[in-house]
Amino acid sequence: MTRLEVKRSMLASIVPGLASLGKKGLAGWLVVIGTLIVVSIVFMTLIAPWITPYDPSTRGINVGRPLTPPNPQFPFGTNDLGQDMLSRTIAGGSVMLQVAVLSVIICIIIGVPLGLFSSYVGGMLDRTTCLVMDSVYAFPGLILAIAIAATLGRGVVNMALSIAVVYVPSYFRVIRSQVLSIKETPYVEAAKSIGAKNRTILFKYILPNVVPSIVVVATVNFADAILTAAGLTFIGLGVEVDIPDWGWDLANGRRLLPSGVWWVITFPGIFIILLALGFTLVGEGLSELLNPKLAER
Amino acid sequence: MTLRSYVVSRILLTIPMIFILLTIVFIIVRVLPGDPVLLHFEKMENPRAMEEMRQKLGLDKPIWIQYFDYLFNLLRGDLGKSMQDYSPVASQILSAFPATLELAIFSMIIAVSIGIILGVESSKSYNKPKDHIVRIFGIVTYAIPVFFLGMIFQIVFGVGLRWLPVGGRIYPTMEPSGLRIPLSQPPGGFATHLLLSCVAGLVAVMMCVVALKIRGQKTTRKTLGLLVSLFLTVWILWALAGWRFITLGELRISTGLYTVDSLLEGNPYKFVEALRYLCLPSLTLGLVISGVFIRLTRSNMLETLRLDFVTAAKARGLKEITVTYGYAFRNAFLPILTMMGLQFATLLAGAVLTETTFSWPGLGRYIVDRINFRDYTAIQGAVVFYGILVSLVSLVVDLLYAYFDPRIRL
Amino acid sequence: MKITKVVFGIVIVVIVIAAIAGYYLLQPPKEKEEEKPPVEEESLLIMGTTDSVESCLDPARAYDFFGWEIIQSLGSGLVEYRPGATGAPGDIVPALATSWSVSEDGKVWTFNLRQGVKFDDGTEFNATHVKYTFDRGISIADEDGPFVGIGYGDIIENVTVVSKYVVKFHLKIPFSAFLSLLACQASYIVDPKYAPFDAVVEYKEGDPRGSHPMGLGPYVLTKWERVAGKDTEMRLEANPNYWNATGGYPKTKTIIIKFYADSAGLALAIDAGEIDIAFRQLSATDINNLKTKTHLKVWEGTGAFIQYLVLQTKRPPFDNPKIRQAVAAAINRTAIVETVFLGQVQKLYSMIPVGMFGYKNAFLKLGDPNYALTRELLSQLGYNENNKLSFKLWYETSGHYPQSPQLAQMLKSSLEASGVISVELEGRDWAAYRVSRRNEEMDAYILGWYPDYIDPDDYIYPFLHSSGGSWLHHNYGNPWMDQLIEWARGNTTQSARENLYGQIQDLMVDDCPIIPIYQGSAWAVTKQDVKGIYLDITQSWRHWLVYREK
Amino acid sequence: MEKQLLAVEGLTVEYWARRGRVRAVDSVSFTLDRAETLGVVGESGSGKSTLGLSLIRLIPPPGRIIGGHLWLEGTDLLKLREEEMRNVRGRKIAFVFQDPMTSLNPVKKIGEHFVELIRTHEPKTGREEALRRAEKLLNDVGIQSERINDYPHQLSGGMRQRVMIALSIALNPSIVIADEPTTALDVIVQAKILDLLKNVQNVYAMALILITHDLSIALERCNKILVMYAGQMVEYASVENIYNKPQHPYTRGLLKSIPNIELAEQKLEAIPGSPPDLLNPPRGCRFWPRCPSSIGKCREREPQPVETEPGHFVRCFLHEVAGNESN
Repeated sequence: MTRLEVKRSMLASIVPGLASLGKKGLAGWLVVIGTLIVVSIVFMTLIAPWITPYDPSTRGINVGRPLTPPNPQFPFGTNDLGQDMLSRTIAGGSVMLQVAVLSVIICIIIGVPLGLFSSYVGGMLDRTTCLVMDSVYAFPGLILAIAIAATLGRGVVNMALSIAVVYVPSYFRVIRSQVLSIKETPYVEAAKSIGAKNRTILFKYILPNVVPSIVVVATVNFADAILTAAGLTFIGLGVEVDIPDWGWDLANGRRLLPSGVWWVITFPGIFIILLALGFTLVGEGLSELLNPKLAER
Repeated sequence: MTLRSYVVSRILLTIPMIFILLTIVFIIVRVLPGDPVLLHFEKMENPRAMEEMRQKLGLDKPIWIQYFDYLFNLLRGDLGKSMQDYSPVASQILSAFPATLELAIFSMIIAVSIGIILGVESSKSYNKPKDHIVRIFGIVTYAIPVFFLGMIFQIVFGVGLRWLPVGGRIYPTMEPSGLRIPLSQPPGGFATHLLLSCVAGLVAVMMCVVALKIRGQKTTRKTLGLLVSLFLTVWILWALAGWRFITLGELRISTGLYTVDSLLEGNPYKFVEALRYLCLPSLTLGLVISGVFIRLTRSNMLETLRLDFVTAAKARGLKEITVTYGYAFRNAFLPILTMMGLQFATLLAGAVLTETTFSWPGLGRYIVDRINFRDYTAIQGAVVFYGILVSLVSLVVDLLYAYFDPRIRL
Repeated sequence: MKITKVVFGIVIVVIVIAAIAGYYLLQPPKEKEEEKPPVEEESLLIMGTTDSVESCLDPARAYDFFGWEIIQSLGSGLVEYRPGATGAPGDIVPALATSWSVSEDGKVWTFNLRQGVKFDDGTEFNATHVKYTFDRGISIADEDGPFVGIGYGDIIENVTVVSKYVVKFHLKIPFSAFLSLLACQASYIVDPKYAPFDAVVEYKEGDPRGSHPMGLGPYVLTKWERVAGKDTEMRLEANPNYWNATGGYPKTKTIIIKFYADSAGLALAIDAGEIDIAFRQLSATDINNLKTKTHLKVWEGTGAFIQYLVLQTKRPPFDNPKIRQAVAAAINRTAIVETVFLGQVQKLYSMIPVGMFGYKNAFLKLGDPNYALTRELLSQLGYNENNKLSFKLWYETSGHYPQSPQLAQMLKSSLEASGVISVELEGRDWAAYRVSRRNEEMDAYILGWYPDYIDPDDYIYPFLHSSGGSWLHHNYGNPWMDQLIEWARGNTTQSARENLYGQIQDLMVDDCPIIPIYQGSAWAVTKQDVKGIYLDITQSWRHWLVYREK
Repeated sequence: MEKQLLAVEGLTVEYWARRGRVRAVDSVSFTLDRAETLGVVGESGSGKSTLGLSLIRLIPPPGRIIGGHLWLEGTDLLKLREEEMRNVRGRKIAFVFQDPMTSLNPVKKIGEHFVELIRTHEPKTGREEALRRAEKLLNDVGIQSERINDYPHQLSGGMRQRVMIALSIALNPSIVIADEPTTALDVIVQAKILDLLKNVQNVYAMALILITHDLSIALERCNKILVMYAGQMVEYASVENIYNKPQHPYTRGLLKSIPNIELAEQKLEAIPGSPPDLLNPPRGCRFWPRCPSSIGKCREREPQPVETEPGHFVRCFLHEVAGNESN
């Protein structure tokens, strides 16, 4: 593969032309649908302050009668404090998204350079890093996240940090295996033979090749981060209760569900599932598109 | 590499892994927050009590001495003391662990069965509607938060249909400890019991059939079948003959796994009860994990189904089930086995949420309780326990891999 | 192949037959069951709760609702409240004492004890046990315990054994609620064999008997599983030595208590019929929902449970009573009662619950809410819309009190509606919450109170008296307040006490260290056939009266 | 007993790929007599392997047989239910695959393969008996019977192909289809395997369909030869006719590319160009772009097979005059 081809394949995988993707069968459709879901949820969350019919925070308490079932005035009903569930659902994604984005960024900042250098340099450093990463990787993710979140305390940044620690090894592993195989390809060998600097090889030859894998891992990681964040919130390690958050609404809705109040848990629940689903679909589709072994026979 | 040297090197590799893990946990819980005692108390308002706690927990020593104490204590099986009441964490963990283990084992069985059956079906009808439906099913179950699914099951099967209990491990009068009480009518209708015991029996038989199919050996087939029927007959006869002596009082604990203990006691009624209580939690957890196995089985099956020996087997007119399971699946099985080891960790993590949802008194609930108590030494102990457990499971899985793969076996 | 098929066929048939046969055989034979004694005698009730014993089951330290609930079943006091008590003088009935008299000045009480009563281990009960109990409690003086909280040492001078079955209490003050005090669980008699004089009895793993010092109650504790401060299972079984065993008590032989992680789990379990009784904590929505179920019965108690907001008076911002009043004026009780508790509780303007003598709606004069007053008070201190009074409001998150997170959000919302207050919420699990309270790290925190004894004193002394209120760690002390309280509790004339309590409540509004919010009651949900539930003013759950109707 | 064993009529196989349909086998017809050897010759991608697999209805999806008949002893195999077809495979028609390295189940012992095969088709046979038969079969193909307890990876490629042959003859089928049975093997082993095939064919009196890209092998060992190009049969005749009077330009090209020891001076000629993309086959005759003797109408119409003399079929306009030009 020449560098140009690499770039082209990168473009094809990262910037999915929706129409052309649709022709690539199920995998393409997965990416298209997943992207649509994610983009619309992110967009909804971003413009939430302007589109929520009522204040989703504690200032919006008692805008309606508590526990009103969905009706024209409150399409998603109200919760036990008379807050409009539609507004809370629209605004409630911000915590999850912030946590997810932040944790993915942290993961990339730590995991990618670590993976690149460790595997490129090799030797003792690589072996040690590998062992450490494998140890963390084998660990039950949520439990480690719980332990870290418990020591750090509540809040968005702390949640993101504790999730990031858990997922750094996934990046490391993927990048490492990629680098090891790319290192042996003829064009890297060729670059070495004409005396290219290590830095050049690393950033101009190897990095562009691992980007697609990073994208796949990151999308899958998004879904995991969201589910882990929901789990942390469920056991009380989320953000404070007065911030509108799907995680808290889910935990609160769980309390109300036995009383037949299905709408408080359902709508935020659907959105968490949708968001996680969106990312999973994109990840699944991308990995299949980038791994053409099974794409078409 | 011979099997022996592989085993030895794999075991030796586990030691540094556990060591690194212990260090990471120590850093996260002890070093990063600075002073867990300070964290426990939030503010420096009660220096006397804090000093007392430091002394009792040995946290007044320099950090590196604490580290060596921690490692040394671990060697003796000491996971530290609880900040709450200075009780030993290890014994608490060991008493809570069987519940989690039982849940994990059953969830794993459910997840793997669903994953394998659906994954194989999906791969056989590659790119057809059935395949798409299965794949989407796998993705959706993966995206559902455990507690959301659990709650829906509780509402539907517990409150709505009243088929299955929504919380706990066994009917309260059967909860084990040292004493017996007279029985009142336990819950559950005739249909449920009949259904469940039949299903349990069928599952056992099916498992034997599949095992034999995979091994495909004639002599063992006969003996195994006879063994199974012998075991079941003996168990049932024993239970029936001794039913008058069976107490439906407390379960005698020998392993802590209620299903196993009830069998050891020869008490089918308790076994059914334990199964009933296991149903919803393990189904919830199993479903959520199953997505991974579906995906894995499917992709591995797609690869093996294209291999020559599968076509060759078909060309020899072997039965489809033999080709699918004895040929394609048996060769796709090893990566799945590895994944089982890795997913065991995910499963333990998912169990934290499941246990809270179903009031299941296991390690997950213990760790959540400890967090609420800000009991950092106990959290550390529990996390270390999880870490060692996971390392050992992956060791066992790797050894099993070596055992199952004839190419490594020699 | 064929043989295997046959073998498997046999196995399946055997399983099916065995399942059917096993089911019929294992069902207790119908005829035999009718020969058994009546169900009340042989019965079992399963109770579910989200509670947990807080520290231990020793009356010298235990001071939590659930601990007292269990203590009440394991032990007995000299006197007790009649089931269905309303707080009237005739409600106190003999228990271990059969009769009593009081001296003219109200300072010496003489009790004649019931004879022939035995502890569960067979030790005969006599007057020395009474003396031992009170001497022990007062001398241990556990700082978190009721002996300090209620101030036994300030009330009781000493206890003397007159004869084997006569005991005399000499009081420091003519304490008007003394009989009530003796009926509370802190005054339950302990067995010296299990209760060392100078140490509190703590939970001992695998030794339920050694984990509590009682032994005169309707039940014995046969199982108490607890993992590092959280109960996992408890079992009570009838005590054959109970002094009222001949009267047919306890009505239910065995009571198993199951512990649920949260109110949702509890509500599901009672709805699914897995437990017979659900008691504490179910949320208001659960109650409303369960009321509609025909297979369940919802029991509402008399409202003597109160919740209130405590302010840390030792440091800014709440070292200034003006600020405390400003906060009090910004609380919208209507919204709390109607929204958070769906009208199941009532607004409270005093520490003394409505309906008890001495009650005065003192806090109403600060408004409900009166934001104008809040703004005015705060503007005097330089707070306004741009420079808001900001503080952290703490609440517990583990379901120790009903709907704490909702209450906290509602309080935040109503305080912030004043426009000059900004509130940050901070939730803690109950265990951590208590630690935080003890460490005095919280500026404003929500707590609740169940009565120890039925007297206004129990709602005043533990909160506003400088020594009685030390458990709250709010550092409030006003000598004049102390004086008023001591006069009120040491007076036996009803009208004089009423007058004094009026003054106390007015002074409380002026100082405003604690802001009452609402008063509610305990709710229980049971299956339809569960009878004998009395949720009276004592708020206590009497296990021994509950039974399943045939 | 009828002489004719198998008659294939107009067998057509299509692959339904996402980008369109590919006709991998286009109305191929031939017959096979008992104990006869038919060689199917063609370049890779000519559809010869697909033809082989379609004879036992094992085309991998998305391929499917869309037309024709497969008469085996008077039964049309294409009309059988899948379960009946399964009984045909292995018992009536056996298959030897190209790559012996991957054709055996790596997790099963050699003996297990035999036991499975025999007991599937003859359920009454005991395990021990099946193993005994396996040992004998292995002996027949020149493998020591102790090898029965080995795993496939313990055997060399040639040995594995012997095992495959032993497996194929285990149930004494009437036809063995060998798809490039020697391509993956060393040259020395190749001849031995082919000899072995010939040998067992004689001993067991089977018909053999030998699929190969090597015309010389086919000429050496077959009675009849079917030459395929781009999914179509281009020539079908007896060995003598193919060798002595090849009629299709493609066959002639193939013959010219065979090295011949006797003719030391021979100039080897390769056929120029490469086979067409079956997704867009050329209009008209599929061979014309490479054909040295193509004429005008080759580009216009597709030629149909004609019988130039009894048993000699060719698909070329050059020979249409000789046959009936009715279509």
